[in-house]
Amino acid sequence: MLAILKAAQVSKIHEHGLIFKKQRRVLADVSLELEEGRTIGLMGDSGSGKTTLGKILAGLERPSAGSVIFQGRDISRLRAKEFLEFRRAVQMVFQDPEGSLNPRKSIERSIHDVLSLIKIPKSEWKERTLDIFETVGLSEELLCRNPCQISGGQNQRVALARALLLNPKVVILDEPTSALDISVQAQVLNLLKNLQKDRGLGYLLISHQPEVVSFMAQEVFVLNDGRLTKSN
Amino acid sequence: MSCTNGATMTFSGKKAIRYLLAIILIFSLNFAIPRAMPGDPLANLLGEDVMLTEESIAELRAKMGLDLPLHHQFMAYWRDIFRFDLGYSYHLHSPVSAIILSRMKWTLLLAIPSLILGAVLGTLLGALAGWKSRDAGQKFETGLVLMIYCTPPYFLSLLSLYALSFKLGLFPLKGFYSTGSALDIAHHLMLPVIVMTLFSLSRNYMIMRGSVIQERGNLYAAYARAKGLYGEELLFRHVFKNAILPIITLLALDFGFILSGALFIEIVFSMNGMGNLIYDALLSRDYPVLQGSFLVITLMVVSANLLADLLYSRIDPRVRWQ
Amino acid sequence: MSMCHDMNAPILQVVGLSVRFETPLGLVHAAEDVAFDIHETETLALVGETGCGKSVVASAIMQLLPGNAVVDGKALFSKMDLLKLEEKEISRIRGNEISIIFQNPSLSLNPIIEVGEQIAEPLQVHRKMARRESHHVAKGLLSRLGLGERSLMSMYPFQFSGGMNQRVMIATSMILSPKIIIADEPTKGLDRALARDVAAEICKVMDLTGASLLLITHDISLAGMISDRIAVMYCGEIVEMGKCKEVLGEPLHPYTRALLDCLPERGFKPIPGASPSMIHPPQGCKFHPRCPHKTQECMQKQRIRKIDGDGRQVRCWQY
Amino acid sequence: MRSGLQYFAVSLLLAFLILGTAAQGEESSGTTLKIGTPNIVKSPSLVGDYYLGIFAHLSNPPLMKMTPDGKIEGLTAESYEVSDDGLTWTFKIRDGLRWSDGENVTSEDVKFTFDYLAKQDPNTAWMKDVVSEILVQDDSVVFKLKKPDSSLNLELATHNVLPKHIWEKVENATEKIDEGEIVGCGPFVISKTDLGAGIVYFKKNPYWTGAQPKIDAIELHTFSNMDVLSLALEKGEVDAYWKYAGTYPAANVQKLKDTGKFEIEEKPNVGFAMLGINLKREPMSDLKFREALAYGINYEEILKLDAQGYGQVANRGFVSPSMAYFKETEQLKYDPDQAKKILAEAGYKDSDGDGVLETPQGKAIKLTLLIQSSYQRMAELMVDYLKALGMTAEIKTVDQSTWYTLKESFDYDLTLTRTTPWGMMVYANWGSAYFDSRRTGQGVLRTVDDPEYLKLCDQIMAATSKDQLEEYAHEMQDYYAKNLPAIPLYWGEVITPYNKDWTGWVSNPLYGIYNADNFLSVQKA
Amino acid sequence: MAGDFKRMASCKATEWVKIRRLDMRGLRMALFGLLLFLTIIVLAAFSDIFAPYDPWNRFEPFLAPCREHILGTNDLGNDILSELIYGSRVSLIVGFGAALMATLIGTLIGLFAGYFRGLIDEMLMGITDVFLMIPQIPLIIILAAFLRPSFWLVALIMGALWWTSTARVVRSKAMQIRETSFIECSRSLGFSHMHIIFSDILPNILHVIMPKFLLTIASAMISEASISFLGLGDPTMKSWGMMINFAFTRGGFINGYWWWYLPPGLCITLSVLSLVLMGFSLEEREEETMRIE
Repeated sequence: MLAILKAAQVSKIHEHGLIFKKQRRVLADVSLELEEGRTIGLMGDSGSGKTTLGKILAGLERPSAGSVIFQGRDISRLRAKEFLEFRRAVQMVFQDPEGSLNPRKSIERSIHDVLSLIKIPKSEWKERTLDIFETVGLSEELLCRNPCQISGGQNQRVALARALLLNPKVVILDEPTSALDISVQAQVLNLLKNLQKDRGLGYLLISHQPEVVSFMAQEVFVLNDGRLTKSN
Repeated sequence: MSCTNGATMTFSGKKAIRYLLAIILIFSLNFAIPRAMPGDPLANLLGEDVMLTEESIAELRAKMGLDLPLHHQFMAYWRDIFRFDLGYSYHLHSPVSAIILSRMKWTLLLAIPSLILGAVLGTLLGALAGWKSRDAGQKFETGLVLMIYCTPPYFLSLLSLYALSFKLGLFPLKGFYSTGSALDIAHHLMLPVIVMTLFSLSRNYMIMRGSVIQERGNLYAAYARAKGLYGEELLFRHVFKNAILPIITLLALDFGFILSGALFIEIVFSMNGMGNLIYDALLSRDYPVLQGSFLVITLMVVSANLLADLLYSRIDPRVRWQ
Repeated sequence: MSMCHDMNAPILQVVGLSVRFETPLGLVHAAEDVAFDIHETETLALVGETGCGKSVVASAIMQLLPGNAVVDGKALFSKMDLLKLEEKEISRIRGNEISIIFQNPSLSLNPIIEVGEQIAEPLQVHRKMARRESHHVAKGLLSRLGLGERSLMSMYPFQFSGGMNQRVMIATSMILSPKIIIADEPTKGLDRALARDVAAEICKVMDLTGASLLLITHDISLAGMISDRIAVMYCGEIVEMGKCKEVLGEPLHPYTRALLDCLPERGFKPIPGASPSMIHPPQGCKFHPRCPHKTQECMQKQRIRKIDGDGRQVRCWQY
Repeated sequence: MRSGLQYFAVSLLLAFLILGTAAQGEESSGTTLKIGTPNIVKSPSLVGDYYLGIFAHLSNPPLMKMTPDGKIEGLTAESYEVSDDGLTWTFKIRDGLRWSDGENVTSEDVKFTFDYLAKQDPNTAWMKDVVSEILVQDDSVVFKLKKPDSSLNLELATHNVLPKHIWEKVENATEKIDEGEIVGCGPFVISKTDLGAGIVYFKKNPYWTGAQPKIDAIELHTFSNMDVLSLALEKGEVDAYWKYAGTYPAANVQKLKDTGKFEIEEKPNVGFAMLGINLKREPMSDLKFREALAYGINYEEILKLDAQGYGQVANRGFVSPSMAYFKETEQLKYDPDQAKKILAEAGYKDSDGDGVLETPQGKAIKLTLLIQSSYQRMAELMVDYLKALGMTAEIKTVDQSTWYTLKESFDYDLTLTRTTPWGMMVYANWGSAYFDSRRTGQGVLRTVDDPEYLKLCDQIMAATSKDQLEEYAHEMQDYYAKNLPAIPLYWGEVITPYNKDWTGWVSNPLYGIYNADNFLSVQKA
Repeated sequence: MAGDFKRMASCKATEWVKIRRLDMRGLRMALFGLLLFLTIIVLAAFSDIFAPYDPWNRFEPFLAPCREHILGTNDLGNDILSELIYGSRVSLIVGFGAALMATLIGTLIGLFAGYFRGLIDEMLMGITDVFLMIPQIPLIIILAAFLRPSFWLVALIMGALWWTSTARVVRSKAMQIRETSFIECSRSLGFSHMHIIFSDILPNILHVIMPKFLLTIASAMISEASISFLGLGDPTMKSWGMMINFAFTRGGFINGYWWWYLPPGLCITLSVLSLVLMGFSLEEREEETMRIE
């Protein structure tokens, strides 16, 4: 199968200071390929650059060297419209479940914001919302609540629902369950597995829990000191 | 904010650049503002009921360099600043630097004790008030301080002047001194210092109170409590030091504010300090004095800020080590 | 510890502890009818998921709850009811006879005070020791813990990693050789390897001081590793308690069983449904809406069933 | 700990209080007359500072002085003569005068003073235009004039005489700062100028040979706050009040009277508040319009509100009765109906019905009333009166220097301002300094360029006989009454309160109680 | 980071309480302030109804309080109660004008600096530092002196100078919020910068801006009164500071006409108090909820 998203010799150097710059290498020549319907696990100690790699792949950060290839094209060369397509096709879900949603907006508004972003006519909003809620296994009554009034697992599901509204091909999961209780972790992991089956999503699963990675991923990589190695 | 390896150089270098920039900009502003004012500066060289001929006007204008183009004046302005020459006040018939020097010491005599007293009493009482914010007595005290906080300084000065100096005759009516002896000066300064102390106390009190209320909710405070500290011991061993951090920066900024407060207090108590100097200069449009005063006050505020930064980094290791 | 105690006389006895919080949305039932004993040198683990009230129990014992908490019940410690003590009296016990380790080491330490001073502080507060002397003692303790090699004393919490700070907290908690140490989620947010290190550290401290440990954690495997007995909490109640091996080996309560099934080694089998609201908890057994074996009785009433003399008990109608 | 802190705070405050109240000022020995004044000395520069210059009339007496009945007599000069053509003035210097450092006062000193000041002091610069030469003849000084100036003697009552041996070394007179003793030749000399304390100290001139003063020292206490000055009077911290060309605020008088400790001297003020009119603009250039204005102002009310009734409604002849050769002209009258009638007759109508009158040319009358902030209250009244006549007026409040600038560029319609005694008397006298368009200066309006008026001014300047002067003076007052170049709002009074502990006060129309005669006669009761 | 700091700090005792606890005690003070402030606003808005007389009408001057004139009359015979009621307008307009402008500028600068970071942040904060170090009151007095008589300008100058503390607070909050994952989520979803700043960040810092806004109104009101007291205010407007100024320059103080200078002084204090009460209790309440959330 063809890789949808590729990291080609990506390096990242963090710079500090405005005048007297200090440099720190976070990633060095990392190459990685993501395909539809497959999960790649990414492990590593804290501070090994896992999240940075995820953000680079999601287009949220720029690599210092190397490139991110989306459907065969370097994303830094994409025109605005094509970049938007890439942006929608590659979504990211973050670790912190309670911080994933704007605390001042009701769940409904958070969903509606995304619907208006992808220019869905207002008349279809309700239908779409209920649809996606069913997909991620949430009940309608949560809609009028605020993020602080629902549990961490539910927050994570809403975040996932928002990402799914854009019909992504690849979802980068940054420690999606490490802040959740084990019972909720089990729920979310199973949900992710089902979604992959139904929608053919490609996952990059970033986690430090080997059990989680081995449960989800077909292929596991380990980041160590900015360098990527394949794990057995 | 994890730039732990951004060296100390970066931090102080950035600060230094900011301060330098601030000084340059404020000094330039200082040049521009008086010149943007309407009214011929020359008219202010003379008193009331003076009748002048055209020639002497032109003569004086040339003498003051006012016939030069603006950019020449600007260059001259900077040249003079580097020579610590703040110009000559034709109104007060003295070099501005000499005038300011003679006035500033009095204003500082008023401002610095007030600033220190206000800071010490304000933070201590404010910390206690924040620590026991639910206590009825503290609430009453906070209400009292709040009233002072909300009263314009000049109104407070006027009322206290009226009640304490005139009605009760406890303090002299005006000035920094009459005979000039130390006791006499202390007597004259007493009431203004008290008023200004109250005024700066009320500000520090409210800030410190809020700061303590905020800090006491932090986990380290709960942990300190779990270690067996309680009451004021907990406040002064742990919370106070953390809560005072925002005050330090504010104190420095307040320094400019205190000097401004001194302006009103000096006017009410008829004290010949910087405040009255600025006020008089303003009414008579004495540009050199206005400019010079601004310059000096700005320098003082900037150095107070610098001092606060140093102090801050002494107290907060997080700044020192970054 | 040289004190001579009957092994059966518990050092801390919690009876009928319930904690409620008054909030604008209603009364939150954070803990209800919690009862357990801790014996000398014993480790009891309080295990449960987020929001089950396990930390509230620890805070309640130490009187560290916020002002809107209403606490009922008893916590007997050397013939005193800790819950009824005045702030001044309990503060003599805190850190001295019972010390606590918080879950956020980096935030629990005062960011602008040297670590050494913070470790030595209990000596100054409780023993009125001079600064210099207390630092000396602290330094000695650190080297006994194997942390003496670095100039740790004069460093600040932000210069350390979370694991290092956790060690500082552990050192602080043991400096006065307390009778009980409460560890509230000591490994939360730490990497697995680090978590194991910290756990080992705690065990070492227990050996050194002979203190009893109340371990509060969501990490079942950690609890299994270091505790003698285990109590599983669900929605403010202890649903099952007993010897560690027995509870984990043959869980009785359906919740304990479901929870163990969620573990990675058992294949992430999820429990259906979500934790109930703490404001309007279900009638009867609080697990019944999610329980596959629920009966009519479960929906109305609860029952605590003691299984044998060893203190094994379960809150379920099945037994 | 907490209560300890609070004790600490309270005791700190108490300590301050006790320390403060214990430190009452020490008494100085001898009898010291303390005069409170709102005239602030800004700089210890004898030549440069306006008010210190006036205060120094005591230490460096001018050639001339004004007597209590308004005549000009010799002070440092014993006597003077004027030639028939009015171009040569000879002043004989008094014998036996000595500077406070022991040197004799000579005619050389006088000649030096005026040669020097004409060059150095903007206030004396007018001499360059008037005086062609100053000569010394034995003990006399001779002023040769370029053109006649009948008010030269008055001018010379305002300029201090300086010791040559001190000032000839001073390159720049206005920049000479001296906070210590200043060498003078009056009965008292300035011993210290303490701006910090706001006190100018005078001590006796040890070489003074004239009549001995009955007091040992004088202190001038300056107050920037009038209320504090009033309080100081009441508390007995100062013995008398003095303000150059001004009065004690009428609103504060009753309070002083109630104490029973004060003698309140009330004298007609030569200077007064007036409504200045920009004659160069429509419709103010129309005499009919000015007539109407004059009838539209409620003088009684202004007198009551602004001066608590201390004064009288002025006449159309402008100058006050206390001036020489006063002529009784018609009194100003408040008659709004008359005012409206005059306006209507002169063609000022509200033709578009918006409630605002239009000029005969059809322009709506919207006036700008230019004032400095101290005239705010009077301006509010004025706007009200104008409104009653059917005109709109906008108050434009500016600071002093802006007022000068706008006044100089005639950028106003009406203004409220004040004349001073000196200003009324100087130049061609009778207020001419304020109106003659050929004059310049900060307080002057210079709005009149009517040749008739200008000629009158020249004639007065050249007049040599008293009869001539009286005739011109009456002519000038008639001119004012007829043409109304400005409207006096009321003739006020100079209220001077002084403590009954002191007697023997002497005052003159020019400087009130601040004159050498007074300080020689005043004594502790 | 401070935000996470507090959030995590709260986890300990309250990990299970997912609702905001409202501090009713603080709110009671805020409510009192609000009531007081509303009263003043109503008085200002309907001055013509509440004032017994036209404040420009002249009666007998220097009347002591009596039945016809509850607070007596001033030197011109204006009814002081009516002046007082009309005077609230100037104070309020200046206060609101200045605070609106300051808050607007401060919020925008703070948001952009905090969100974009880097060079923009450095520049904006550099400017803020400069403004922070300008001795403001003297500058305001000077500018007020030559730009008078419009009090609108006074408000504008204050607004142009007083945004700094708002900017700093907003910036630090924006920086905290920027680091939370919902902002990353929004970016990942493809929302524009402007949408993120104004729809995601701004609502989350409104609770910080609001008390700042109220406190800025309060200090603007004090400054207006101070400037008027110096005689540099708008003399054609009846304002409280102007009333005190007249009372003190026209013998009200010396003659003990307390009804002339005390009421405007008290009015200033009370209206500032009302704002400060609201401001401080909102700020403090904010800290309380931070702890609980």
